[in-house]
Amino acid sequence: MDMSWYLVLSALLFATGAVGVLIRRSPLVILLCLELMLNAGNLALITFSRTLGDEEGQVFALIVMVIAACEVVIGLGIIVAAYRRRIPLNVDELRALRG
Amino acid sequence: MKEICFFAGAIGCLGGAIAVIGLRNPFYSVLALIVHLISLAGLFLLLRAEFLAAAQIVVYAGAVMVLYVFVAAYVGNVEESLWEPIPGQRWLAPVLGLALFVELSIAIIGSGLKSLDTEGPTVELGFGSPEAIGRLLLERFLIAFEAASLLLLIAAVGAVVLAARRREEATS
Amino acid sequence: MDFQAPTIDYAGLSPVIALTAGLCIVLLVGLFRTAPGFMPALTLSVLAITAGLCIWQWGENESLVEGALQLDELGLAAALIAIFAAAVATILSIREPSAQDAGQGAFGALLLGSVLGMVILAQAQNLLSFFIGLELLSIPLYVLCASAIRRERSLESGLKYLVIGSVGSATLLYGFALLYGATGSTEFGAIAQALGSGGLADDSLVLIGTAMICVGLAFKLSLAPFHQWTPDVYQGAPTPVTAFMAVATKAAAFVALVRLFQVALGPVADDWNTALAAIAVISIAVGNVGALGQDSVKRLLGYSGVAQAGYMLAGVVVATQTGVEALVFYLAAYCLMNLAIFVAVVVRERETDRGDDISAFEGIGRSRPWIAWPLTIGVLALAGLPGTSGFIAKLFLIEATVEADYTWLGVAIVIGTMVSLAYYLRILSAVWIKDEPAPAQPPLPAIAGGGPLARLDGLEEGSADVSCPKGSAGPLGAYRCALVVGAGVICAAATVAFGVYPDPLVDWATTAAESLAPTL
Amino acid sequence: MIQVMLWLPLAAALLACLAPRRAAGWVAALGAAGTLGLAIALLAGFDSASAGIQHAVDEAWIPDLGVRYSLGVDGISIFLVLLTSVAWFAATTWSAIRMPERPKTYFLMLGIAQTATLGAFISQDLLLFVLFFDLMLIPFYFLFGSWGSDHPGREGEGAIRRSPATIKMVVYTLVGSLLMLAGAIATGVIAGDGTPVFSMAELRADPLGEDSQRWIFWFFAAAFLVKMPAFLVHGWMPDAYRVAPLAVLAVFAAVLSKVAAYGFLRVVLPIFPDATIQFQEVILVVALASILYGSVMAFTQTSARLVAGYSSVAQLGFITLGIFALRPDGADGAVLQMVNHGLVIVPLMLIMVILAERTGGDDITRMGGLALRAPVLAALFLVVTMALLAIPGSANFIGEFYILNGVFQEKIVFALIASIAMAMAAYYALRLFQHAMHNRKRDDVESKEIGWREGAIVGALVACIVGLALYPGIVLERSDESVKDTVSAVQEPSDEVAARR
Repeated sequence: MDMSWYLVLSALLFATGAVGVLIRRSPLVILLCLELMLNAGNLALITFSRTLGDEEGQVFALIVMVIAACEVVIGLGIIVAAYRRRIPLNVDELRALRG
Repeated sequence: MKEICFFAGAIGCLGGAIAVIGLRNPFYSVLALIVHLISLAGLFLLLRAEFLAAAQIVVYAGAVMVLYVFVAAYVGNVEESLWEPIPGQRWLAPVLGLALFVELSIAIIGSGLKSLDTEGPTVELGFGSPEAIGRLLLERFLIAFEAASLLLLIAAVGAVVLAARRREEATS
Repeated sequence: MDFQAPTIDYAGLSPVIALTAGLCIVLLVGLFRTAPGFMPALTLSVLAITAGLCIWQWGENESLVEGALQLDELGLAAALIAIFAAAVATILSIREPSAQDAGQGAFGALLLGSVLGMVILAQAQNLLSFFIGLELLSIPLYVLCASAIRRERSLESGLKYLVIGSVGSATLLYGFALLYGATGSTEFGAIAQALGSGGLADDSLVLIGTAMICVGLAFKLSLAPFHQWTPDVYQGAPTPVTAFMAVATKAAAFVALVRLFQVALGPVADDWNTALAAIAVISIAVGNVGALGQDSVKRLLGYSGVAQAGYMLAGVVVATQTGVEALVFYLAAYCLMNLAIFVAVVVRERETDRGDDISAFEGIGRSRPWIAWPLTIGVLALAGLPGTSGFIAKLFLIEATVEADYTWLGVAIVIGTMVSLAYYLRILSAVWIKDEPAPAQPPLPAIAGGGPLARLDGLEEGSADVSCPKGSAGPLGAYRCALVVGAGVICAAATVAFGVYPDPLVDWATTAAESLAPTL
Repeated sequence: MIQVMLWLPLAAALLACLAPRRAAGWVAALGAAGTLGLAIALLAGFDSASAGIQHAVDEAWIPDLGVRYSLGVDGISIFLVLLTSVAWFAATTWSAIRMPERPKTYFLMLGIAQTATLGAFISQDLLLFVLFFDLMLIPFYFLFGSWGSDHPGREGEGAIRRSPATIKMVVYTLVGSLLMLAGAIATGVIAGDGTPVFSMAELRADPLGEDSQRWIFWFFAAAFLVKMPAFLVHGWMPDAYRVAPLAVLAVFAAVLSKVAAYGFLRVVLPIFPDATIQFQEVILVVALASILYGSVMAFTQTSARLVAGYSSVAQLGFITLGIFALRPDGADGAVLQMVNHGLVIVPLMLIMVILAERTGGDDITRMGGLALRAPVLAALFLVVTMALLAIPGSANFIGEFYILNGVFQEKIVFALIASIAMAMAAYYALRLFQHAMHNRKRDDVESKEIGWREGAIVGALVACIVGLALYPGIVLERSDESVKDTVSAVQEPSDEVAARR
């Protein structure tokens, strides 16, 4: 398999994630879409790591996994905190802040 | 053989991703993401990143997704309304996404890098093994490794801050 | 196992180590019940030690831990700015409801974590440290923004910041991946070498990768058109956090940006400087126009922050020594003047029930000179009027743009400044011209007539008390208020001092900028 | 000495903040008096035969940016420095007598304003000039805003509120100033080789290329025309004049507009000579329009403040006309006229304070009948009015004569039209005086003689006017060399142009 295939796949995943962030309104799903975008980045990193034959990209991807996990934890924490306070978390309804 | 594996992985991966953004029930979206993650781990294996594939399954698909499932269950799987506040956003977003994809594809296909059109160089046996990764982490990327562990600590503190039940709340 | 531990220069790494250790100590001590005011004092002392170590290492120039970080004056300058901002934020957070909710220990730990991220980011010399530094900076900030969990807006702002910040991170990551793929390395030096030697400069991977890096960083730096989150998050977050975020994030991220673009992407400068110039102009336009109609001072500062980021970006675009000097100078000046304003916002937020609305400031010129003067000086400096460091900073920037044949960018800065007068003056006119609304406050002591320098007849009679809400009067109250107001006064005094005698700060900025000299 | 003079007002004002409330005003007044003394000493030590900069101070300020702390006076600025000191001394003492509310901040602002204005007149570095020019405005923003009063406005229009009026003023003038800042930086960078050069002397010796001059000229001209204010960019003036506190307005009207005119002489003519010649007629047209518009507006206004305001527009038009005649006699007249006009405006405004207090407003149709009961006040007012209308024998007459003479030789049409405006000046000045003093006294008007302390201030100012009328040479002799030197930059090429035709 040419490496380009993997990269095109990762581009496709990235674009899918970006579309998801734009069209979905549930914060939970938006977090999932962020995962998609980060995973796309990871796939690209690992592909390049394979292409270049060095493992730096893999280490980078590993660190990104940690980061993604941390973002998820915080994001879910906020969602749960909001749910407990009965705050509707439909991202478009977060318009109390719009001026 | 490799081709078949790749396409199987790619279809699982992409199908999962599209299902994540396409399904209206957040709970199903979470399940779709699990499919996506497992397929992705398969692709990682094809790319000779064994350790990462394992980490992906154990940490991600295992631990993190469990968190998601719990939260989805806790918050309740409220169906999302189809009503859209900004008219046209629904079709505008895919257009933007398509543009992004085309742009990235141009970058990839238009690149003059020869190595992209090969299957990659032959690498020795230990490539992507826990040992190799671990050595890099402790030698060249020590700072990143330490910072990542600190980041986990901070995320834990953050979660505690966000989740802590206040006195007033407990009484009310 | 032939494991080779990297050589670590502990002296050079000491600021990072001190922050890490301090973070853990603050976190642990925070678990115990301590006297009120102890935790902030502990946090402050950690910051002070770190600042001391930074100053100790000033002048060193070396690569740390296998090229992960670069110890030089530029990084240390950003670190010092971030530490100063964190110190002021800590002072402001005493008795702040959100900090109480979170627990002062956790609040301090998160703040220190963010500062640590900034220090790493500002010194990062490879893509991996850069990315992890950026995340270490952002993730605590997401939590801090959401930390006033009793307020709906705070949670919203935290979530919004998280979502948009993560989109920015993901874009940046993808850009990094492409850059890594094209050049085969994550180290800035090696990337520059790869870009400089081969015919890579025009390769589509590099071009698109650079573009995605620009976009990702633009999200983080709140540059238009990726700025939409800024006013919302500024308004929703607890004010001490907003103050810290507005100032320190900019300093660290701009220094990292300039290092990434000059060192790693220097050979392809022609690819990015037009794009960055366009972003700068759009930010100046969008920020200034957006700020015009705002009634909330925090939102207004959010938009003005977008515009100011646009000005600062001009210093990166020109890619000259003077440009980087101007940028560092501007960052330091911006830190001082913004903090002076935020002190006033915090005080008024606690005193009145009008929050950060512009009407909360009406008439304070008469009744609260100790808050009104720092606020006024800060606003005048933001508007770039002479006699303040804001003027010198703009002067520096415009000179850098004209020198580098970007005169049109200089003119854009000037036009932006003109527009900005309209909204900055609204604040001043509320402070000095409008009368204080009738009800609310009890009559004030004689200090009402005092000028800014009426120190002698002001202080004993309780200028500190005057600026305090009733509720917190107590032994700590007066002391705390003196601290809060004092922070504002110091920032404002420094703003004026550097406006009249800018030499020390100019020298400082020059030294910092010289550490990039080989690549400029 | 020049440094002490520059910083003394600010130092005194800071000292006033530390002084007890009652004494604050007097401390500031003492500072103003000291400044005046130093200014007179400067004049005494002035060598009138030299055209160059005297009492020069030159030190590095921000070496990296090429900005120098460079001060000095020449035959033009020395009189404007003197005018500034006189005006501020009068206004500060006046305010000290009347004791505004929150006096400390008030006098601090007044002190900053004086230092900034003096700085603009004596700085010999282009950027330092711009800095002081911008700084000048800030204290006036606060003075107008905080100590001014909302004006009821004319019938049919709403009240004029302080806040928007002052914002309008600041935005208008700062827009100009910021353009000037950009222009100044561009000048320095283009002229410098590596490090920018802002020294006026060096810039003069080695002017920019014609293309650069052309656009930078307009950046500077915009700033100065707005500040004057000239016709079309005077929009901030009516509102700001109506809300301003009168004692402050006195110095504002007397001195700040002169900084703009001075800027033309000091910066534009020598540093951008080619562009000056090229755009001479455009500026002359603007000046003429200001004269006509100002005069016409001045005799239709009922607000005494606006009569003064619009007459200033006209007078500044005259001064600009004189400067842009680009001849020594025109510029000589312009310098004299700057001093004259400043000296006239201050007592006029102060008298206006008294009249406003007696009649409860600045509407001249409501004034009247003070001449009989308050002869001293009336007499002082008369002298001021006569000077304003440039009656033959007054220094203003000599100034206007010089200006017209200069313009006559250069552009005869402009001179003819401008002389019509002189007649108009007579009309509005007399109208103001007549309404205020003669007419029948209204019942609610309290006609009382001027108090001795106020009388002393106004009297001293009037004495200056009379003195200058008797011996205008005191200005002309000393400024002549510098003026010739300044104008010479634009003269030779101008003659060449004429010769080519």
